[in-house]
Amino acid sequence: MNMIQALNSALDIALEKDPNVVCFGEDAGYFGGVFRVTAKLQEKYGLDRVFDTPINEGAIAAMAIGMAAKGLRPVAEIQFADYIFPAFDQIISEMARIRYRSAGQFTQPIVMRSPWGGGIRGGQTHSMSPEAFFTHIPGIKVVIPSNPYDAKGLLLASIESDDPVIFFEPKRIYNGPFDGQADGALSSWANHPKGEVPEGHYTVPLGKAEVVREGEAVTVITYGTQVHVALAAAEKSGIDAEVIDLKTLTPYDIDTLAASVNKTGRCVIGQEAPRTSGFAAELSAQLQEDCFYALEAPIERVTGWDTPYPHAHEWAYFPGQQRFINALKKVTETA
Amino acid sequence: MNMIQALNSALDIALEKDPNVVCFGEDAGYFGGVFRVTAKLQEKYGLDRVFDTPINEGAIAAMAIGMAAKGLRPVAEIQFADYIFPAFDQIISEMARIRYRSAGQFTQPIVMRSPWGGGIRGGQTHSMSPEAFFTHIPGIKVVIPSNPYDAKGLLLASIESDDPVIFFEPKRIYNGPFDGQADGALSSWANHPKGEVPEGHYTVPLGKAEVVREGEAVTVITYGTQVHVALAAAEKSGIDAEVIDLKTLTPYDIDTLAASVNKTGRCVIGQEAPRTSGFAAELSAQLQEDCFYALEAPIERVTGWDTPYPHAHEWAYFPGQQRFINALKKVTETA
Amino acid sequence: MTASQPRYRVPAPKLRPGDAPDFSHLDIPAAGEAKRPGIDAGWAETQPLALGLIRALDHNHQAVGEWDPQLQPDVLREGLRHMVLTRVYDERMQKLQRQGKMSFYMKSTGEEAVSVAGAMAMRNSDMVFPSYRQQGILFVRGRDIVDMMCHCISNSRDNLKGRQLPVHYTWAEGNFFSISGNLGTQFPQAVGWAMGARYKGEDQVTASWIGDGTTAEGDFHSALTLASTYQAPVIFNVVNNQWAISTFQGVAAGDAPTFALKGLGYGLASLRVDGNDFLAVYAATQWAAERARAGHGATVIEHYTYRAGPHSTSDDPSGYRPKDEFEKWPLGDPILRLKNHLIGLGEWDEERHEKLEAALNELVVKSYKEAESHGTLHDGPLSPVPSIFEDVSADPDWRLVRQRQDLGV
Amino acid sequence: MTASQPRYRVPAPKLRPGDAPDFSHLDIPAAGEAKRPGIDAGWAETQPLALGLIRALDHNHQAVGEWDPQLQPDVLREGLRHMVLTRVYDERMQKLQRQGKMSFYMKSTGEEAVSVAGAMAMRNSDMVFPSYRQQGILFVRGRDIVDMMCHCISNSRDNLKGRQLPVHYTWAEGNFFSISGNLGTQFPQAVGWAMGARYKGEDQVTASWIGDGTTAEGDFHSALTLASTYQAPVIFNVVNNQWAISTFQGVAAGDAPTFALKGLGYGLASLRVDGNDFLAVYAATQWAAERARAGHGATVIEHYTYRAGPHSTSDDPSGYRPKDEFEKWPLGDPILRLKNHLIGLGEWDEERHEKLEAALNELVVKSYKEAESHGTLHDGPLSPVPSIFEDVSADPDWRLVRQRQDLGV
Ligand SMILES: Cc1ncc(C[n+]2csc(CCOP(=O)(O)OP(=O)(O)O)c2C)c(N)n1
Ligand SMILES: Cc1ncc(C[n+]2csc(CCOP(=O)(O)OP(=O)(O)O)c2C)c(N)n1
Ligand SMILES: [Mg+2]
Ligand SMILES: [Mg+2]
Repeated sequence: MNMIQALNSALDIALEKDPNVVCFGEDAGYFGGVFRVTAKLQEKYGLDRVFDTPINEGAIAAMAIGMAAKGLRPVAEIQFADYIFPAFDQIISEMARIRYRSAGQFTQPIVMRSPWGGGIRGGQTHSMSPEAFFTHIPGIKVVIPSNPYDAKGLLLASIESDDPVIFFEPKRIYNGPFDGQADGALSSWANHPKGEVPEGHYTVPLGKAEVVREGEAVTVITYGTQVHVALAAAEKSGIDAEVIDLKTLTPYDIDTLAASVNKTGRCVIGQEAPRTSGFAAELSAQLQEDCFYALEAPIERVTGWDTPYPHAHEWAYFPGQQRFINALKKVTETA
Repeated sequence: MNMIQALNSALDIALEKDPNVVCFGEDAGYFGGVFRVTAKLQEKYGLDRVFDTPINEGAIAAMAIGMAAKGLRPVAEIQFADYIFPAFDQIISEMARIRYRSAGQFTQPIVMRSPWGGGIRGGQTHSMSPEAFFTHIPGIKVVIPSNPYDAKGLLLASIESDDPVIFFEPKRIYNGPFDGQADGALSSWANHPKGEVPEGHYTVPLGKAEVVREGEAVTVITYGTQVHVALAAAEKSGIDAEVIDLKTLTPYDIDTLAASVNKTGRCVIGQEAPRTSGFAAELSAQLQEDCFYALEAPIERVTGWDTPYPHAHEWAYFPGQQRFINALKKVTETA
Repeated sequence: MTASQPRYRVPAPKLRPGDAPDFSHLDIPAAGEAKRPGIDAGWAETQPLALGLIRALDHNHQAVGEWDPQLQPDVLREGLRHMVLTRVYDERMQKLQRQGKMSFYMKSTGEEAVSVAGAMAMRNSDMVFPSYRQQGILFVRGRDIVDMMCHCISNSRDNLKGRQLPVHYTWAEGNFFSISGNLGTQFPQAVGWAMGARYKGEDQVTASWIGDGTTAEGDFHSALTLASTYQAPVIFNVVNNQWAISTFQGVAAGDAPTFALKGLGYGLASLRVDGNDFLAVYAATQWAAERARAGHGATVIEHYTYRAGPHSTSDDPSGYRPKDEFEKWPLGDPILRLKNHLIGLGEWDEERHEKLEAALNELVVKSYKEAESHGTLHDGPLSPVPSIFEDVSADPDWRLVRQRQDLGV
Repeated sequence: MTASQPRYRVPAPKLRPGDAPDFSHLDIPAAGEAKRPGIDAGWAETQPLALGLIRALDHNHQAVGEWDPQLQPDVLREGLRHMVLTRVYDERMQKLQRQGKMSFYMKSTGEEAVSVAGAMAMRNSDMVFPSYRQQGILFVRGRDIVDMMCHCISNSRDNLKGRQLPVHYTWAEGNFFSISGNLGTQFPQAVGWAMGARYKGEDQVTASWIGDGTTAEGDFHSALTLASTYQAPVIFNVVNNQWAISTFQGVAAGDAPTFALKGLGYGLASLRVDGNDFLAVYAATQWAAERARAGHGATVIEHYTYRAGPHSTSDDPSGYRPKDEFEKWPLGDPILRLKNHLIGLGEWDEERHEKLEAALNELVVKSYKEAESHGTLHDGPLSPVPSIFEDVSADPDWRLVRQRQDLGV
């Protein structure tokens, strides 16, 4: 399966298994979503379980909040992550705090799904990676898969979670992995091990990272599209890098990260979002606290620039293989 | 002057000096704002230069955007920083990017002022420190003063800036400095050197931090209310700490910070906001990159918890002197 | 430069501090005039009601017209009791706040009919998403006063573990949602809840309350849009008490003659009612509840009232509006009006009223003594300190475990 | 579980792919019926217009009624030319996108009258905050076609330095604001601009355009609320082309019979016009512009039209609506209707029309050749790489200086 099919399969199973699951979003009903993630589900489960919403992301979040408090398990789609901000107040002020402020009398089992990230020539309003904002909100989990197998298992785990999850889907790799070479041939999930996705129900645990490439020289931590770029860069560089796919940003898997950094003594963290106050900053700050005495070089961040996402020069913004290779060289050559 | 008077004086001067300056916000007109920062200004400058708005923070931001594009210099008040989120989309998607996406054809000389931070028993919706969100937005400057003198000078500099500034005002210290001891006597700005504020026009430069206490043993970096807590902790601890008042968060004054950390080799960063992905993470990540070989101990973050801001147990959340002292001890005792 | 003719219109109230209150410019429709359409009426049929004013109690305190809900005397007495209790409670809590017993308080004085009659016209099994000025609902639904006070003084028995500002109640058992400090957010959430009730096959109706000033928030538009699209069984109450802290209603209303009119733009049935008329509020709410339960969708109800007290204990209205406006408010005091109606019916008298007030005062004083025995904000005991790390999510992750250790609790 | 009777109403269009187009359920008021009130009319006076449909061109293509703007033939020919050019340009750009010359494109086919007549009825000195489907405005205001194309193919002469998606034009000189990819945000911004114009003592009017689907966004409410409060000189155009990507207008409208009705809830004058009737759009816009300039405040104009093409080059409508609906659309094609009107007047003929089309086709082809000579997205030249670090703010701070070094440019 490609990632779209895997996500669709997860939603199909969740709708089948739990009558309280409902899916909605802009164009998510009859049409099945502009990326087809909810395709065929309205036909199968009915108008009131999979439906179109008015174009108002704040209303979508608020509707999910009310439904979840009542005992449903809404899975809401925001058409592009760039358009989640009209819902930001409902998410930070309400969804994230209702369990706390009601002392557990009301809970918020909600998943907000959204296509995320760049590399599709979408310009500044179809390319953003706004995950860092949500990692700063107590009460919210942030999940970002990097392949179809994880996408399905993490989405099912998120739907089954009793707390709100922001679930970002790297749209650049919906149809195939992407190593960051814009001019390279398009590859498909068909011939990728993580493209083998079981038909049935399974979950991938939240809060657990995965070492996707073992190595001794340096730890590379990243998530989403960048996992594939980092892997390619590791190969090309010839550096014995250990690559970790974070999968869940909050709460992040500190044990797996710290163990690796303590082993390698060097660390590179990748994110596509603008550099300042991106999630790589949190990981860097915490890892230098936990692994300070093991570190033999400064932790490097490979990130997008502190600019909006450009259109024509997308590839000058996108952190590609070369930028990872430069960082790998820098941290392994120093000291 | 106290900080309220200093801010009021800055607005008065800006309105007097530049006919394009307008001030508006909820209760900011006739009444002069719930914290009285715009007091008497409507009377003096007229209904159309200082006025009340409907209760819609997104509309306030959008109105400022349109006015600024037309050539005005709006200074908009958001009644509490906790209520800035309905304006988040207009700020991140529009205000921050209009210069960029129009290639400079339209600019956004806007100041969004807002009372910020806790320590006033305001509960989870009158206590937040949401600065980190805004530091992750390219095109936005974030400024947070810690005393009346800077408040006036920084506000005037912000109003005169040709780009959008988010200006957060630590409301806990509007009327006097606060050393973090909830039970301590209330002190006033009257007997504080930074409470001496010139009547006339002056600016404090954006992007410049200030060493407010010199020391050799460790660098403490913070902003707003926490500056006073950090200073008190330094005194109490007997540790020879250098304390830096950041003043501008983006762009932060890397030279001043790095110089100090290179000198002391140790660093503590304070923020009142929840820990994960707070602004202290960015500073820590960047400083360990720039000062790695000078560091003798991990950079420590003194922060709020990853919870909403509690009401009754506010002081168990608020990072007070003891938490700074613990951090100072920890970084100076290790290695 | 100095003040000049405003270059755009900035609405301002006619009267400011120092002026004598004057409401003579209002022309208020006579009680009993408004027609009561069927509960399946379309939006257009309700337009006269959205522009007019539904009133049942006339100037002689007689119930008149189609909107007289024809309630039994004991129901009226119950309503009177809840309203008096609400006022007594508010007065007491405000005093206690001034004495430093709690951090903050907000009265609903003058608006008691809005919450009490509204709640009584619904079923206790119906869901409410209130703002911070509908404590009357809790009395109608029989919440323990001691529990309410324990929340307000944030003590060891506060069911919210001291996490919320006073008056930001939550009471799931009573079908009373968690009150938010963020204005307007509850309005579209109420639609989601109402859809959830429908989804579960329940005939539960959901009501929410919002202030005149807050109708300007985007969430107001979200709520009415959702309700219109999905035909949700919701009652949208707009409490027009004419003030939003220091800002008069004209700043939110602009050129709209009423707030009820806004509902029509969404194709929703919309009513405007005398919010100080217990019978009118009851009848309008009953109409909207029946309509919602019958599957005809949502109703917007503007309650025209007046905020008699300060916005909150942090506010002093003498800085922005004339003194004693409430005394001059032509639609009077909801408690007095219902009291006089009952007296007119021969079902009540001054002596019984004094007795009632005395009894409720005593009840409130007694309740506070008990509440205080569970602690106060300043002297404690409070909910245990480690409880600040609970309920962030189902179980605390490693970050909160570490942070609790850092705090040493 | 399988599909069951929906438990709440979810609006759906009557017809889906495979169905034969059918608009027989619409009853469309005859041209010329609508009355034209004075420009100082209150909202209530406009209610019949918000619920009806302003039409000037009848079925014989004659101009009739009070809303006939009585334009000179040369003005009509100019309008025809702009509309034809808009369509020719759209067709060409869409083809070029399919050939990979640009990343994305959005046509305005079928909606040309909305932007062209709207712009012609305003002054070029008036400000516009368009959405991405009003390119017609640019032709009316005489923007160089080569410049428009250079933007769309993001080449070295793109005045936006390749930063924006195609069709997201900005042209300050032409009083044309920066088009946002975020829906609805421009609507309240337009009010701020309009207030700024008033503040500066100018008689400039500001207009914005928004889609039927986008009226659901909170920003729509923000805009109308601000305009009503401050009586701003704004024209709010709601382009009801009946589709929001795959979502039909009913999902945004709910029970509201028209989008114009929403404006009345704010006390704003509101009109509903046949958006494919050049004369009606012109007259309604002229009325609103005069009203705004005279200081009577804002107007909401719903343009009832039909999105003839796909939403964008990323969309295929055959997945959600019947084929050929546009051919069956009872209000026809705005270009054909104006053309036939001119022919009826004896001011135009088929031969001249063919000549016009040929000439404009040639112009577009020629212009594209020139545009391409300045580069294309794929083969370049583009704006220099370091330009991605410009205009983030007045001057780049140390972070961008470092980042540019990192990129090595
Ligand atoms: C989103 C948001 N913005 C601003 C505030 C600050 N605030 C609290 S109450 C209030 C006035 C509300 O007035 P209204 O809606 O009329 O309700 P009322 O207090 O009169 O019942 C304001 C501006 C807030 N709590 N939330
Ligand atoms: C805030 C936001 N949400 C969602 C989108 C994605 N989107 C782009 S166009 C569109 C449909 C808009 O429909 P309508 O408002 O009717 O305008 P039309 O395209 O018909 O002119 C959507 C949902 C967006 N661009 N911005
Ligand atoms: Mg009010
Ligand atoms: Mg549309």
